[in-house]
Amino acid sequence: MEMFHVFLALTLMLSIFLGFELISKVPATLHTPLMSGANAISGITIVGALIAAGDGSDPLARYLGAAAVSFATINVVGGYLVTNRMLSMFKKKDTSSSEEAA
Amino acid sequence: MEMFHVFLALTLMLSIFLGFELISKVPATLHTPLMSGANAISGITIVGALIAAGDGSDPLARYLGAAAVSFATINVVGGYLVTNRMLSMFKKKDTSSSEEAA
Amino acid sequence: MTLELINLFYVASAALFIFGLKQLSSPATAVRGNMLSSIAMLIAIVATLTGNNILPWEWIIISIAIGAVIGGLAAQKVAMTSMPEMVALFNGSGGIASLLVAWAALYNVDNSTFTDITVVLSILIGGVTFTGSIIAWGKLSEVMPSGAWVFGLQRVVNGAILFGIIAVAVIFCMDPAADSQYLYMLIALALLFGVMVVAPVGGADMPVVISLLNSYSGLAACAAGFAINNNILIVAGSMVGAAGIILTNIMCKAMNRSLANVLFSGFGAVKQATKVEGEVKPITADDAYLILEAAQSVTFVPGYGMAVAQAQHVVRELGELLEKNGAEVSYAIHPVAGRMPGHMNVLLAEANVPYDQLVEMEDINPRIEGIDVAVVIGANDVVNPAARNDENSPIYGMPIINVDHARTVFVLKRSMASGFSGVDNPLFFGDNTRMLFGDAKDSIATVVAEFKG
Amino acid sequence: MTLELINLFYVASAALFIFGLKQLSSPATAVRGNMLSSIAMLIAIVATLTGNNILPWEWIIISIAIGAVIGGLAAQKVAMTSMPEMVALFNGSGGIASLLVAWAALYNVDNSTFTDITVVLSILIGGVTFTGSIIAWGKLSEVMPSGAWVFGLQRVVNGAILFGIIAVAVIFCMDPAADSQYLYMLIALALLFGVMVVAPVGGADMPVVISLLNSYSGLAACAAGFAINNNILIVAGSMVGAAGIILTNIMCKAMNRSLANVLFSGFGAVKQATKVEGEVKPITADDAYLILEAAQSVTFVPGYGMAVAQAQHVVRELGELLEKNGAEVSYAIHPVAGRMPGHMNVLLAEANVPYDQLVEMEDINPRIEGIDVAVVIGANDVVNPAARNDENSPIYGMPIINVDHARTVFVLKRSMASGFSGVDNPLFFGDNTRMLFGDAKDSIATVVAEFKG
Ligand SMILES: NC(=O)c1ccc[n+]([C@@H]2O[C@H](COP(=O)([O-])OP(=O)(O)OC[C@H]3O[C@@H](n4cnc5c(N)ncnc54)[C@H](OP(=O)(O)O)[C@@H]3O)[C@@H](O)[C@H]2O)c1
Ligand SMILES: NC(=O)c1ccc[n+]([C@@H]2O[C@H](COP(=O)([O-])OP(=O)(O)OC[C@H]3O[C@@H](n4cnc5c(N)ncnc54)[C@H](OP(=O)(O)O)[C@@H]3O)[C@@H](O)[C@H]2O)c1
Repeated sequence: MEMFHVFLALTLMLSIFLGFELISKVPATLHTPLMSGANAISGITIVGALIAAGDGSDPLARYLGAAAVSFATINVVGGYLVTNRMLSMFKKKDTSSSEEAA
Repeated sequence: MEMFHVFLALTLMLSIFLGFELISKVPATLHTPLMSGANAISGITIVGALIAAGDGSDPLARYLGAAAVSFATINVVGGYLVTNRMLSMFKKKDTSSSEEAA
Repeated sequence: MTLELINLFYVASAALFIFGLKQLSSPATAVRGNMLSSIAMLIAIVATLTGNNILPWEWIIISIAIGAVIGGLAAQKVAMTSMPEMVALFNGSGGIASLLVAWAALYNVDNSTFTDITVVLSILIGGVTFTGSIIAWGKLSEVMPSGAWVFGLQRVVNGAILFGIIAVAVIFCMDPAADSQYLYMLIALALLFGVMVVAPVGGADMPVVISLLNSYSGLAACAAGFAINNNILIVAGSMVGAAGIILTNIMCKAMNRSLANVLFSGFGAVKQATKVEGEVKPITADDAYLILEAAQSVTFVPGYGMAVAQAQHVVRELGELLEKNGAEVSYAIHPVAGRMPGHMNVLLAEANVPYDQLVEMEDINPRIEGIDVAVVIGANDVVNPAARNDENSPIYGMPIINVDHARTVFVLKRSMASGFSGVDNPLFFGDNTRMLFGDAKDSIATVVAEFKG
Repeated sequence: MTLELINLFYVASAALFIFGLKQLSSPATAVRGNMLSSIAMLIAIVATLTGNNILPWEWIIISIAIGAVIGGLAAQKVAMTSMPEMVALFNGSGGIASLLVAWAALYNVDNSTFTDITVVLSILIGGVTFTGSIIAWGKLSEVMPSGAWVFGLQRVVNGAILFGIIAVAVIFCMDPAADSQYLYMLIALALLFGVMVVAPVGGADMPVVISLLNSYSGLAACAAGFAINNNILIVAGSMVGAAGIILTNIMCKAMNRSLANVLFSGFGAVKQATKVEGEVKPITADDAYLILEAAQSVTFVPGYGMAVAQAQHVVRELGELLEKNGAEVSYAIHPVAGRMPGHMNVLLAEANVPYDQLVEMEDINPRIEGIDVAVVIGANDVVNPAARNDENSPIYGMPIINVDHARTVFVLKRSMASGFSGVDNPLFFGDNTRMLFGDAKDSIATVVAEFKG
């Protein structure tokens, strides 16, 4: 075990606690967008894909990395867009709410 | 700037956010014990005192360190004890509450 | 950029992710929160791209383009009613991405045992998440049979797979190599295990599984972060992990079941509720109109049936007509109405119902006695009084919306069929209950037509 | 232990600190939370002691013994009414400890510029915290004159000091050495600045300053953490920093003043409230007893005067007698009643008043019309209706407990003197107000005696 592994562990510990505090404040109304938003954030592996595939010398590592980039991008792009689409639908009373009526 | 400075910055950032989330949940009833509890926790400099004074070769560093240890210990011991004393006074209805009556 | 500078940008990115999540705590700021979160992601990606050892540029552009097109199309095309399936698929793609990252990380020369262990973890979690999510998606979208897939030696087989995973993982860690046969075995076993774990869960319990897999996709990212010593993966992954676990927990609590019970046992088959008998009083849409017309306060209680009927738009229309007619209108939302947390809220938001008209279960129940008409739209389990009264009921103890305490209850559904839990509903036989049979959208549309004259 | 292992223990310690703070969110678990926090501290200290480069053992034992004796005695002897002073002193000792740590860190050979900057920060924050806290303690305990210390060229002088600090800091960082004369100048200037910043604040505003210094003592620990590359100092220091800032904020909000206003301007001197006139209706303790005896619901509203009179024990006794007599008794606590946040809660807890009888301002106000008698015990500003009605009042906009809306109000105080803010109180002239003059403890003791026989 090296020192930066300890740092990573500390980061993990703090992030988990912080995650729980933050997410438990999200109201029930927003739980579905929260799920798709979480999908988007889990696309952060794209960063890992760019690095891991670049570090290796082997061509297979590149194929793997490229595939990982694609998959992670699906999450990032799809996740943020669909979350945004959902969230934009949430409106307060008395905003212009009657145009879209069928 | 070295890599572990970045790690320290990350730790700081996460801890500050976490601190705000945690402390803002402390109810008004406990604000005085919170202050003395914070005093106790700020005694964590004792760790710094032990290390910083040990690292140096100069005797002055030792005097400084020893003084710092004393001051920080005041906070640790005094802070936790007085907080405990205060918190133990907080009782719910219907626990044995009438012995101490003057 | 130097590695230090890149990591400093990661710190900024992490802070933005956190701000973004903070703003998700209110519908008024949530859009901005999502925006901030996406900027955080952009910063992390751009900072990474400035590093030296990355994929060749052409590769990056092509792979990102592929992913962006798929993700973008999916996000635009998906119907709000199919969000559960979509989330399932996204979980899967997050999982496989982490698996691939960890695999690729093996090609780095200077791996320690610690790294190898995290690589194995990442492959396992990622693999299970991937196939598990696909099965969950299949069951939800009914591409696959949605029943629980149970067979005799299930426990034995699963135990064997688990044992195999551990054994292969240990052997691999002792002599790790990117082209080790044990690696391939490990990947295959992880993928298989994902199938085996999700298959025995009935399609109806999929939402809980999906939320759990949501959490796993975050944990997989965390593990990948350890494998390649990357902080931002750990921070962001933990947030996703926490989100999934909290939602799983909320669902289990609202169904009054343990997670183990959801994962390891079929539902309803075992327990037997007290048989319900009595007289059902149907009502026509015309008569329902007359009663609604006279009502001072109306609360709508939507459930899964509203999603099936796609009735949210006519419901909103009826709500507006009732308000114009002088009634007080609210929408009472049960935490597990529908098929995923917040399902009803999204549908109603889609139909332009303002979110301040939505009322949570805890807030409506204390004042439900004062409500003239509670209109139950395709909800069933979440308004089943047996959960309150019948100790023998499998859903006993599940908190419900007490519509039976309102002055009058209309129940809109197509038949006397039971809901998701397969349990009979004594509400339908209540004195103050009127059944309005038929597709919810049609029924409400008829009432709306009457109102309009 | 290796450095890695020590740091792993720090991670465990940090997690325990966090758990401890989480449990502070309810009085029921708070004792355990404080315990956990102290275990976290112990783990951090013991882990550090296993490192190689630490102080010689004899030194450690002696210095810890000295600190422990002082801290232990202080904790046992302090009266609950003197908690503000105690917290001020602890802030000071935390600040000086961080200053000394940073100073000692300069004797390490391999310091980078980054480290030097953090050393300077730690010295500055620690120094200001130290002398600032001593002044705050002096003013609160009235060892020093508690008025605002103002003189003509104050701004100029303070500006000059600040400029001096920056200049010396820059020069020092360019050629840092543990025995540099610039270091000594820096320390001296920091100590001086602490005095200069706190001296102009009136004794009455000290609680805000103390809370702010509480925050600074945490920030000083953070800065020391950066100076010696230590994570646990950063984590724990941030928590303390957050606590202080949140409490400062709460106080400012509850007083409807900005932090800048508290720090940079005397209070009350400038603005002029509408003059209050009217008839004061005094009452004797005997008559008060008759009214209380007939009351169905009584709420006590304690303020700073209860702390001065040390009346909490007789108040609790009266409360119990009223309950036996069939009345509903509650204690309404304003967020800034007394002289520090939560001050009244601690005093009442000391007198064994159960915490579930304490009611917050937001909860009592909506139902205060239904209260028969509101007994104001040495509170003044926090029940001043001018804050609600009189736009010219310096405390206009400060949220108050609306005792004037209760059926009858008793105000227990020694004279017609104004409270902390120096503002007249129209409540004393209200139709339903009766003034019970005299020391609060004596007055209540008389009523209690009547009740007993
Ligand atoms: N939301 C979540 O996160 C979540 C997660 C996991 C599990 N669950 C479970 O899902 C259930 C949700 O309860 P719920 O009350 O919303 O739904 P439900 O109990 O599944 O009942 C839905 C009802 O809608 C009716 N329906 C279906 N299509 C319809 C249509 N076109 N028009 C009118 N009615 C229609 C059905 O009756 P007919 O067939 O007679 O029309 C059915 O009884 C709970 O048991 C909950 O535990 C929810
Ligand atoms: N709690 C905090 O955190 C905090 C922080 C900073 C500032 N403050 C400020 O402090 C003030 C607190 O308001 P408050 O209503 O609690 O107190 P207050 O406005 O300071 O009034 C206290 C009253 O108690 C009376 N008193 C003093 N000794 C007494 C005795 N022995 N027996 C009976 N009465 C006695 C005094 O009148 P007599 O002299 O006529 O007896 C005085 O009017 C607010 O202005 C607040 O903004 C509070």
